[in-house]
Amino acid sequence: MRRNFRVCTSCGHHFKVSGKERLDQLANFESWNELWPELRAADPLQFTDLEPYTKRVEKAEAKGLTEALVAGDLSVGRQPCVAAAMDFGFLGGSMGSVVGEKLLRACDRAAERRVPLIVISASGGARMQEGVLALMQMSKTVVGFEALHEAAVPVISVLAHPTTGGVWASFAALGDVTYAEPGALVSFSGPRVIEQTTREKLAPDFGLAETQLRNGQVDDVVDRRELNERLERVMRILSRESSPEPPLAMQWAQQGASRAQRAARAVPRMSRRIRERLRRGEGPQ
Amino acid sequence: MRRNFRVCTSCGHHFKVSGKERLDQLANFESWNELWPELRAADPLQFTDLEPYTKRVEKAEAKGLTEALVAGDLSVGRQPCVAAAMDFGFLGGSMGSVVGEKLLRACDRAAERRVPLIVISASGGARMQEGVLALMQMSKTVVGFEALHEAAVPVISVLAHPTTGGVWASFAALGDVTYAEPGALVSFSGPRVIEQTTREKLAPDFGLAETQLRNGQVDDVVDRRELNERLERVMRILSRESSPEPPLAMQWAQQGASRAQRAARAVPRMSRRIRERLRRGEGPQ
Amino acid sequence: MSTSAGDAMRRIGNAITPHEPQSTDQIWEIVQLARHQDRPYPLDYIPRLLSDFEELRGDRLYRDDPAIVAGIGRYHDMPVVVIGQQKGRDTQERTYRNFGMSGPEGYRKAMRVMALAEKIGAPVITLIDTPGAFPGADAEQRGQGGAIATSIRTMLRLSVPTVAIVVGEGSSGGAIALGVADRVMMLQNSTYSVISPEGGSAILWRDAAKSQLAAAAFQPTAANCYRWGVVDSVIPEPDGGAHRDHDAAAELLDRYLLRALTELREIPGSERRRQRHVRFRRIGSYRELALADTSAVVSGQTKGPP
Amino acid sequence: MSTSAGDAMRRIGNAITPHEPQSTDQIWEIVQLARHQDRPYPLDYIPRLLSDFEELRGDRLYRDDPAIVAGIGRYHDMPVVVIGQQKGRDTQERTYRNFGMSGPEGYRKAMRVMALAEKIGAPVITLIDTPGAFPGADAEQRGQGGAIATSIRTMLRLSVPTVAIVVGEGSSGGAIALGVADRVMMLQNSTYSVISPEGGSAILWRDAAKSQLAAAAFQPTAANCYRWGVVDSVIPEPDGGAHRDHDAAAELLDRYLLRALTELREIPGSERRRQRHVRFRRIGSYRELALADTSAVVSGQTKGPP
Ligand SMILES: [Zn+2]
Ligand SMILES: [Zn+2]
Repeated sequence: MRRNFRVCTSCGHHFKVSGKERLDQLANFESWNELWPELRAADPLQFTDLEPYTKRVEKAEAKGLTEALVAGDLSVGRQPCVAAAMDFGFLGGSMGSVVGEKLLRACDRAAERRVPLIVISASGGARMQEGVLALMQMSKTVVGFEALHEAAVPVISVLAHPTTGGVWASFAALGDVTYAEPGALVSFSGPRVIEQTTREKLAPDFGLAETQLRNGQVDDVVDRRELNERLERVMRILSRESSPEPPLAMQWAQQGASRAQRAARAVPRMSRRIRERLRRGEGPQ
Repeated sequence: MRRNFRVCTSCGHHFKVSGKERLDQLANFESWNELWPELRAADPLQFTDLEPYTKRVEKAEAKGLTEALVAGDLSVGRQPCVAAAMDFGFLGGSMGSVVGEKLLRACDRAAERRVPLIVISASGGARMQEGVLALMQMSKTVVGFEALHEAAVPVISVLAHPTTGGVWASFAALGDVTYAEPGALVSFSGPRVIEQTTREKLAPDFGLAETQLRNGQVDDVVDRRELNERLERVMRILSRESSPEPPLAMQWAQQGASRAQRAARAVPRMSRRIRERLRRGEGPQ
Repeated sequence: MSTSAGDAMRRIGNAITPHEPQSTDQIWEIVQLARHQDRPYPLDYIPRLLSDFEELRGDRLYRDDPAIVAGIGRYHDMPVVVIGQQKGRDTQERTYRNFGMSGPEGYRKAMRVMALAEKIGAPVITLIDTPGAFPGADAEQRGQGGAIATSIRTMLRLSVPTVAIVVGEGSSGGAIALGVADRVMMLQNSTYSVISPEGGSAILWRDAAKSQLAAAAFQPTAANCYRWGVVDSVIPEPDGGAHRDHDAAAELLDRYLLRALTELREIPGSERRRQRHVRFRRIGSYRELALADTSAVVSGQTKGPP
Repeated sequence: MSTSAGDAMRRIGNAITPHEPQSTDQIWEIVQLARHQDRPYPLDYIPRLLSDFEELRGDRLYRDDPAIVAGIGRYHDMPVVVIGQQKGRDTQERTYRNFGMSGPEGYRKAMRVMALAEKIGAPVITLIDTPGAFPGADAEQRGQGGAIATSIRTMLRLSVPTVAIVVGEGSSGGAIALGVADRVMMLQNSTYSVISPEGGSAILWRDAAKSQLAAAAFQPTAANCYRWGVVDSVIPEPDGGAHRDHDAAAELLDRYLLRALTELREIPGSERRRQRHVRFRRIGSYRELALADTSAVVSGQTKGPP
């Protein structure tokens, strides 16, 4: 299972993956360094619902999870990047102050290192136990994405099951490239809330990745087993030029002779002057 | 009829208005100067369909019309502006090179004078007799609107019946504020073309101003008899401050005493320190 | 920028004492006041604040969303853009305005009007009052999440002065979508929260009837939001609540708004935007363990601005 | 910038002789070649031009429109954004791609991808091949006109290098929506026109069967568009037309495109944008009468660039 990226070999179902294992997958199970594991949830509201917030956090931490977002430096194939993955196992992947702060730092780090940022989301939304401070992580994470915008550093957003609420309504929707995993629910409001509010039965494919692709909300639905390849390609495409200006002129010169002859052969109708220019490898204009 | 803005007094039907009469209306029948009447259609394609293009232009000019767009300097109420109105009577208000050039000049003039531009559209679209050069007036007029954008000068687009084709798909859709006249057809493709292509019968209210308001495409449907008032208000709102900075400070000082006392009376619960600050007219913070 | 109580105490001149006692009853009373049906809505403030107003409609994409009112107006001789969430007062208007719950078209209308503000250099004023963005299948289909996200982004990118004021109920992503401003203020009896009390109680207590309990847990009051650094000012209301005297409420709001805009206009656009980014970067409350020994809490205090 | 024939003659090095004779038959042949079902479409050029390509889908608003293909790719070691109108080769693909007739969503997808280009500083390459924007009631409802208009505006605002290439049929607003670039080129046997011959004949001759006549009247050929200053270069095609040899066609296109991008990258972004605006300002052909006597033609020549 682990080596098959937690995708069922028989039906292709995508099972949930923890944050750390996500980064293992991205790093192709090579080692990577976790960033900012020292950031931990506080309890600014001294919040208790059916259970105290601190208790919930302790339980989650006891499972060996640091928080609902794990960040690290790694390489996907040959492309170095900063990666962050949400962990649904930590309070439903909810976005509280730690998620916001870590993601902001990840953005700043990617901007500074000038490497792409990859974020894999899996979240029920804002962490209610942090009240309005959780809501404010929506704007905080978008500020992080804006830092990437200003630094011209690409960000790729990957939506795993489920990407909902304040996560989908903030950074997760703002990738330069956005992929969703097969069958992932991608929605701002939850299906139950929608059915209760509108008293309408939702279609079985409501909000699924495949539906959101048709709705123009994501670039593609990508099988997890092919994700690394796709991410690597996107990063390779968007990477800076290996050498800004020379290649063009060089290619021009190098290709001049052979290409020009092929082109000239292909275009007997073009004017003699042009044909001669092409033959001399001077280019058409 | 003329004094009633060519709106039927009994049913409110908006009849077509020529370009010049449009500017008469905007100027409240005061005098105004026509701009660039010397620009006239050429015949770059030496175009003939059922009739030569030059013949069509001659006939239209014989009616006393200069071109499908008339521009002038005028004031709507107390608000000076540059105004341009299309004339459906001139080859169906079609946009050829003269319309493009005149509108571009009108944009530049408004930008330079720093007064708003008002454009009233009534057009079947690009002027086919000028071929691809007519198509290029779409980009040309948008360049004009961009000059207004860079100069921070507002442009108000008024859509009269009909505003279709390349006019609706270029500048007419890009007003900072966009009004449509009651019953005006606002559509890129003509209803007949749509019915022929899709083999569907269109709804009777297809593309009408009222429908396009629901569709979010225009800000309001405005009766022609109220148009001047609305335009004047918009221009008044968007005009530069009469004196950039002082009024705020002055108002603050002037209003200090009386307003502060009313506020303090209204807010007995506020802290004593604040109440005292307000009483002294110092403002709350 | 969640701050310690002491920090908040040091901010002088704010009308609300940071440590007003807030019992469950008191919080619930504020929740009720924030939603009072006679409470002034944006369309009540607008004619009182502006000498001229022209409503602008439609997102230029799909439809006009009446849950958000947007337009241009003249405020103390300045052109301004005002965007407000409008719940509707009577049943008919509430239905028309969908109880102030906007679809993506509402946020997209807001962004379109913000672009006009940016063009003409007019400040943007948002008036927040919504139980949340509309939870509907069609809203999701047309990108409710992306609409909120891009609205946040648009507000971060503006170079004109921006002020957001929570005038009633500011719940959920539907509120923050219009809340990312240079100055964020709350009316004394308004609320600002991650979710409505009803929504929160249904999810956390699995019982929609526990909304008072939820409200007490969320503590969505202006005093708390000020204490946490979520809002910069609390605007006092007339005695008994803004619904008692719309004129006086508007006058108080006017005073704070004018002061804020006067200050903001002194700052160059790029610097104002930078400060706005810094402001929203700082908000949050977390612990930072010692690097070597992740089990020891080094700093229990919340992170915040100096 | 409609120019006199002499002016065009003076431009050297263009593959097409400005005065190639163009009879009705010859024009109709070009119209047929431009629409030849084996003619290379964007998805034929893309793998030949780019070493990597990743398609991006959806407008983030309503849906994905397959009539326009958009994506990022690696072109001569540069990241580029490519946007192309894709007609579809067989019946099934044509239906899927709506014959290259885009709804507003197609143009909005294009704009979204242009925003990515602007962020990362990548040139934008558009490949134009459409009978026009889709004429449908639903497209109108969702703002077909505004989508085209804002696409034109977006292309005018970009600061990255932009090249538009008419590879097949460039008809109507659907074509210019993607045509407002620093350099505009046409393939030798492509067409660029205000409307398709069929559309034009139905309207002007009131007879859809008069399309050959309409084509002859519109003269939508590369030679004419070059003569009128609508396009900057005409890209030669392999003997007999691009459909005969996709590889050779792509290689010729590559040569012109690379040269254009190489030149454009030397110009600072703001200057490039200024020049782009100037370029599109100049296009048109009109007379200017004497001011005093509006009946006398002073200048019969068309206006154009120096
Ligand atoms: Zn299985
Ligand atoms: Zn009548």
